[in-house]
Amino acid sequence: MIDIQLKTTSLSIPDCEAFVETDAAGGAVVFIGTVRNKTQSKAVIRLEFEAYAPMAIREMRKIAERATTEFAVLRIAIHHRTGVLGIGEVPVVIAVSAAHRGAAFAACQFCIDTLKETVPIWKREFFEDGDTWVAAHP
Amino acid sequence: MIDIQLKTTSLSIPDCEAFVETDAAGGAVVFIGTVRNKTQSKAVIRLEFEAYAPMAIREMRKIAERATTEFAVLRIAIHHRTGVLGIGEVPVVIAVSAAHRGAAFAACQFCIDTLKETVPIWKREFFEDGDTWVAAHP
Amino acid sequence: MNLKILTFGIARDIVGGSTFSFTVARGTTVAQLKQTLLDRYPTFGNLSSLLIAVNEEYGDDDTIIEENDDIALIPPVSGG
Amino acid sequence: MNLKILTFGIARDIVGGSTFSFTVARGTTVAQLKQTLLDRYPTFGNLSSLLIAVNEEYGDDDTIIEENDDIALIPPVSGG
Repeated sequence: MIDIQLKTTSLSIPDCEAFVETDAAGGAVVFIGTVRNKTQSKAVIRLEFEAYAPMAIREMRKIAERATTEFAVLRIAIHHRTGVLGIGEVPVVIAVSAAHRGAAFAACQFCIDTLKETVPIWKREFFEDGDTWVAAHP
Repeated sequence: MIDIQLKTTSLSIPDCEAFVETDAAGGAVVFIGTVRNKTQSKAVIRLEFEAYAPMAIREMRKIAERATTEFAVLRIAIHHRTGVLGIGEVPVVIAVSAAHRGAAFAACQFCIDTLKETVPIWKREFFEDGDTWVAAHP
Repeated sequence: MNLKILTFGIARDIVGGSTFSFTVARGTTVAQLKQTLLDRYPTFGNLSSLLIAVNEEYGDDDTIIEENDDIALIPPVSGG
Repeated sequence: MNLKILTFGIARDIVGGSTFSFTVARGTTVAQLKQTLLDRYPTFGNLSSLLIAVNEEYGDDDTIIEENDDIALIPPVSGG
């Protein structure tokens, strides 16, 4: 079972955890992304995330489906947020349950690694003296 | 910063997540152990955990300290519960925050793997027709 | 044929709008569209990558673009 | 000297109590204590492992046990 959400409001970590709960699970692994206060030692004030929403949802679903095929997992929730986020706020939550913890760790890491590579979402970092689209340039 | 708790009452996943929150973190990885409804295809009714409490706390702290030394992590919370737990209940929560997610994943997995090897806590599984101390015999 | 192209992130800044119209010959492939865009907006050449989405899927170089396809410019993604 | 030994899990079931008294010679090491316990309770030999904790730390085989040390029998652990 897969739950994909792209939201403009705060993500609920407990909702993701509740979705992956099942009696067959021996455990769940949850990744909680948070906005860090600096990038390469430069102070960050806030971030802005934008998404190509329909495609972002499709790509997140593909990742969860691939993780379900490749790892022995039970349920996966991937929630991503867009809009302006301050330091400490949560742009992404990924929860994965499995009968055995090794699969849950591997699948959760696969999901976040792949999300960062393929999902059409863009992050703009704002500093005291300007802003930049993350990863845009070599 | 390290938070170790051995409790006889329900664990709070949000408490563990809140403990590891810090502005320097780019993310947190949380492992939530849950009581599975079966073991090697045999239906489990409930589990009972007991601990050599003072030593269990020392050993959990050692694991967290070693993880802090070996991985670039910021904060670690390890909470373990004892007593009777039903299916779906949570015997253990481990939360780890880090500037970079790879370290958080590696450290969280290290903590749960090592906890299962070294911390003096014992799990008794109850079935319809009897019970067994997990891992006691080869 | 006339395409209406969506832009995101730095691609929107380069083009100067979240959508723009672009005329290409029938039978144009994704690779040809990308080259035409690079000729028109040389700044795209400075990006780490530029992909073209066709109907909400990443297009292959030889994907042929049809009229009314949903086309979007995908500069390097940075979600998570 | 007389030791008061804590037991847990299956070790408690084998000994039949959560503590028991056990008399050993002064200078007894962890390895010697373990052997003496195996002689007295042969069922310990069926376990995957049996470790001895001395003052809330795992004792090495050659750790010498002192009077008043906190001694505990640690059968295979299964937390988490």
